[in-house]
Amino acid sequence: MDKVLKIEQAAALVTDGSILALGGLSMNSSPMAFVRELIRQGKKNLTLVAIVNGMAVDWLVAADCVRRVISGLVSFEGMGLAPNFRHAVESGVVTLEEYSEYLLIARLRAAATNLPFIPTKAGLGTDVIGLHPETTRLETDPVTGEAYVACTPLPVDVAIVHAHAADVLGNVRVDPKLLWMDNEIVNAAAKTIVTVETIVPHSSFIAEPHRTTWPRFITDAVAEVPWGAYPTSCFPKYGHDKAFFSAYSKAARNPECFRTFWDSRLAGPDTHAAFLQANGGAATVNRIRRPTT
Amino acid sequence: MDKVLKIEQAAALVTDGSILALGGLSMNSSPMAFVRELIRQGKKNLTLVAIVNGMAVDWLVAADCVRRVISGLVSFEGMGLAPNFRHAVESGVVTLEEYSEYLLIARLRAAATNLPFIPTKAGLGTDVIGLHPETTRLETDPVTGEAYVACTPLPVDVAIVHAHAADVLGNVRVDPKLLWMDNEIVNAAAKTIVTVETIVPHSSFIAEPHRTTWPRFITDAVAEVPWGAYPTSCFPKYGHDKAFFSAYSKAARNPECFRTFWDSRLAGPDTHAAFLQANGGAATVNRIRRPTT
Amino acid sequence: MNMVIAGADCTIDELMVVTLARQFDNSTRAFNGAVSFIPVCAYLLARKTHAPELVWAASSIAIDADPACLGESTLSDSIWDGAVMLSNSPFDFWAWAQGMRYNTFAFRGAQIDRYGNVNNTVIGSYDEPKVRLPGGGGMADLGCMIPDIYLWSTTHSPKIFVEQLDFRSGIGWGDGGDHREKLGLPGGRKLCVTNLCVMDFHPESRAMRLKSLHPGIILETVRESTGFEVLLPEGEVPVTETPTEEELRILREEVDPTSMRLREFPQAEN
Amino acid sequence: MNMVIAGADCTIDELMVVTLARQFDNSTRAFNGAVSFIPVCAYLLARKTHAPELVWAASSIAIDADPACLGESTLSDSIWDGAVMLSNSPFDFWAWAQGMRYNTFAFRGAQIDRYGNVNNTVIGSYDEPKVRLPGGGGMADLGCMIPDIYLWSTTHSPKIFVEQLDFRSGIGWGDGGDHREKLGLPGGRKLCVTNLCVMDFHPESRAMRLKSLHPGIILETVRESTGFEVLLPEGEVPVTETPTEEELRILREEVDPTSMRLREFPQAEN
Repeated sequence: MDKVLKIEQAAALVTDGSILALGGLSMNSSPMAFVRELIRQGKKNLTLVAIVNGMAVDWLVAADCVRRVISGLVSFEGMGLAPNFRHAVESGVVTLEEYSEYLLIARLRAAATNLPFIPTKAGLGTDVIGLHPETTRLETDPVTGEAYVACTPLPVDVAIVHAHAADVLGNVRVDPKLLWMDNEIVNAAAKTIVTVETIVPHSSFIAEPHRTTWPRFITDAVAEVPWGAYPTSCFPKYGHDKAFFSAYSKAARNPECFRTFWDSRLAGPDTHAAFLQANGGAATVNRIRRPTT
Repeated sequence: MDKVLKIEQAAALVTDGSILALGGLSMNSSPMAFVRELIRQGKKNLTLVAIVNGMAVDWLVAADCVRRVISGLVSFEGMGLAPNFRHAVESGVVTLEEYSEYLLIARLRAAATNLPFIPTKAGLGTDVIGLHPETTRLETDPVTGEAYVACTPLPVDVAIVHAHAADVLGNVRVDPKLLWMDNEIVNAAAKTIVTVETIVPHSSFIAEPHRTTWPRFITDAVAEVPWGAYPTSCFPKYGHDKAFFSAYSKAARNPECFRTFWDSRLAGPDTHAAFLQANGGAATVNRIRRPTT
Repeated sequence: MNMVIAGADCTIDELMVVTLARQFDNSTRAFNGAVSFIPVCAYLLARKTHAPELVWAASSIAIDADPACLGESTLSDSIWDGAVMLSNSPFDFWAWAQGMRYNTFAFRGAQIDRYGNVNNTVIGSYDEPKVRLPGGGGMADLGCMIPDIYLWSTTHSPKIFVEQLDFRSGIGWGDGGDHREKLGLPGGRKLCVTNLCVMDFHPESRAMRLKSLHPGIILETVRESTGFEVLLPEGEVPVTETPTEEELRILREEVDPTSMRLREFPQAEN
Repeated sequence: MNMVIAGADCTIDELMVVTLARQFDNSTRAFNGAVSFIPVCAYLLARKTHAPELVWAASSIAIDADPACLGESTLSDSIWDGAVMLSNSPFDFWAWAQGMRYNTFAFRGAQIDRYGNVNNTVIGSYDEPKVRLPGGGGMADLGCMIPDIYLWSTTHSPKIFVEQLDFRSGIGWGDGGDHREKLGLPGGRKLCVTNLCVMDFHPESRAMRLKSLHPGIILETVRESTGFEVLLPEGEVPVTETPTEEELRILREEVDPTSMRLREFPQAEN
């Protein structure tokens, strides 16, 4: 079965109110082109699952697509807080369901493996487990008396991840290997949509079957979007675009500036290629491209 | 730190009475050269952890090195039962502590992650969990009422695995990637000894860091033994030697035949190279070598 | 080689493979363990006939493998050629099994009871066994995780189909009825294909029920070869549908040209 | 650039890096998270001076990385050059963290209390925060898993070193005394290095205790800059040992020639 869709078609598979898990970690490998398309299609009331994230969450919150964010951390690292996310949580427009990184991983694994809970020592003695005592339950092992946290399943409707290559059947390769936590959300998700830098012949998977990351039965749809993680990185092809992060943060200090930035450099352009063009085009691509070694 | 030892030195690190976990699965990738050296050194009272195994366990049992076997399955697949293992368990000379494959994985993961238990639905409704109610405890989730099995930690003193390449520092590569469950025993073990087909320059790890399987801090000792998994396979370099399995099973039907086989073709030869020679040498190697594609 | 079945132009191994293959469709996502030539042939045959999208992970490792012929072990790389992915046993496989990304598996057993529970652990008492068998391996695990499980046996006899297992290595329908459901386990045994007949399970009691007799086999033979009372379907017992010429051709020429599947039959031992 | 410390021939960032680096030895197996230039410099410096076998996983991913200079993010591939292994975040990293294969980590925090507990979640009340901070990320996890954890702060002030955290994102010594032990957690906070001083923890109460004052810093300044009462060591408070010329040369020329570590200091913002 040919699973290749245009990104507009793939984004249309996401229905309002879905629980959507976003791949990548912090400034690395987020499915930004897909996120932009969700914004352009005006999705509403999404719940985002984003273990450690920044720009993707901030965009979706800014566009009013989001009701709830389930996360362990949202920031632009050394470049500061994620401004729209911060204000939306502070003002109560968006509900933050907050866990630590590993508590989220454990909840996703419980969902992925059909277990009532996964135990961990993560979170013991902190205020984090008290935030959600029903989903991160403090328990005691009856035999050893050891304390542990029982993390209940976090089911995901759709996982969106960005990868390097896929064939038309939906076999996917993260090149050179999967480093981030995308497997955790993919395994927990009812559906998985993958955006890739390039569609390659099926034969290239047969030639190097040890390098395949997800087989076709994990993947529900594939969309080809070169530079599709921009402005986050896609190691080893390109790094994140620091200039975009800076300009975005600066614009966010003033609503009018942000509106202009949003229309001209973010949500306005009607394709991902046009979006890249609006952010410097070839010059930007050359700046973020990693040297091949 | 240079971690390269001769296989005799590496085997000397295993003390009598240790809990020893053997890598590989069934007829694939067992550390047979190392096992043969343990036999030659006359180890005693070992506890073997072998998730799914055959020949390695049978050898060690035949040599009277073993007091207890912790396993999910020991056989020669379609070539029949493991004869010495079978008789030693039937006669009570060796204690079998039996689990299913996943119950063992869960116990190893509990040890590897310092948790009082790992939950699973594996084993529910079978007689397997009743065999060891203290280590595979039947429990009920207090919230959902779901039954689960709580698998307690299975600590391992030494894990022995066979891989394709290592550098002198103990960085290890399984080529083209780790397929079997060696990671489970390595993560649960206090010490890990790796036998490899070849020692390669450190620079080859830096050239392809995504292909490294274990970093140096996982590895305690490395010994170079080409064809070190023989007569089991080492994909993709060579397959298992069906002729050896057949001859071994046939010899085991008669104690005298087995003694001759043992002395001449198994425990007698004083090096792994001599062992290969005693089993056909170059002709055997050519028969089991996989075609390179 | 097995004897040709009168009126079917095929041998019993071929009839078993084809019967099993017809159970699968494009939603089947299967894998296999050791000494599983019959189901491996069935997955490949289904994929080459009516279910081109069927997923089969050779040895639970090599996804979409397409070997030119089968090797002597179904748990080794001899059947991995042409795979699209070599997947990792603990992380990929067990996550996908628990998550029902894989939904189909097939078991044999040294003993099978009326509810499709299986024993591969001991004959006799556990502590003083008459025969110490290999052990259940993943039987106890997969029986709890995979919803669609098939049974097969190449030697339908009262020694295998027993009233009472000596040890329950893997759960089928458990004690019958809603036992699996009460344990929170998905699915259950679907079908049992033997060298004599095909059996399914009664939808309520979950006891084994004759579904069809292979050509030339009479009910009495099944009864005598089964250690428990086999339920009968309503009306006349049908004869197992025989393979088409095309199915036989593909099985013989493309799936298993070296007839490795005969290794599962006593007379083929060498 | 930071001002040169009188009598030490180095700047405060250099003193902090060197002080931290001297804590590590060949048994240190460390990794780092976001915005962690000071500890990253310290791991590299230790490896290039007295602890050649120290393990450092850049961004928790790139083991034994040896970058020619540091990039602008410590959580990206800009510091992965020369790595011997790119390890997988969920399987490798979290298994090794829980198994104490990694034993060393360093935290900053928007707030730190006397027991070395940290807050990076909110300032103000959780439900109606004055400032919504990024979130604890792995703080709650690693504080429970990794035995040797170091704290650092480039801006020692009463706003950071507080009497009471607004939220405990990560556990240090918890409520003090044997709280960690009672929770079954390994190790605990080792040391806190700031721009004013070095503090350790009292072996029984586990409260923060002054260990040394940086050159030119007086006790009163530390007291005024700390929101809780800092315990004092017995006898006179020593002055923090200053870097050797060789340490400074290696830090400046080999570890961080582009001075990315200054990004952690307010005046270095650009």
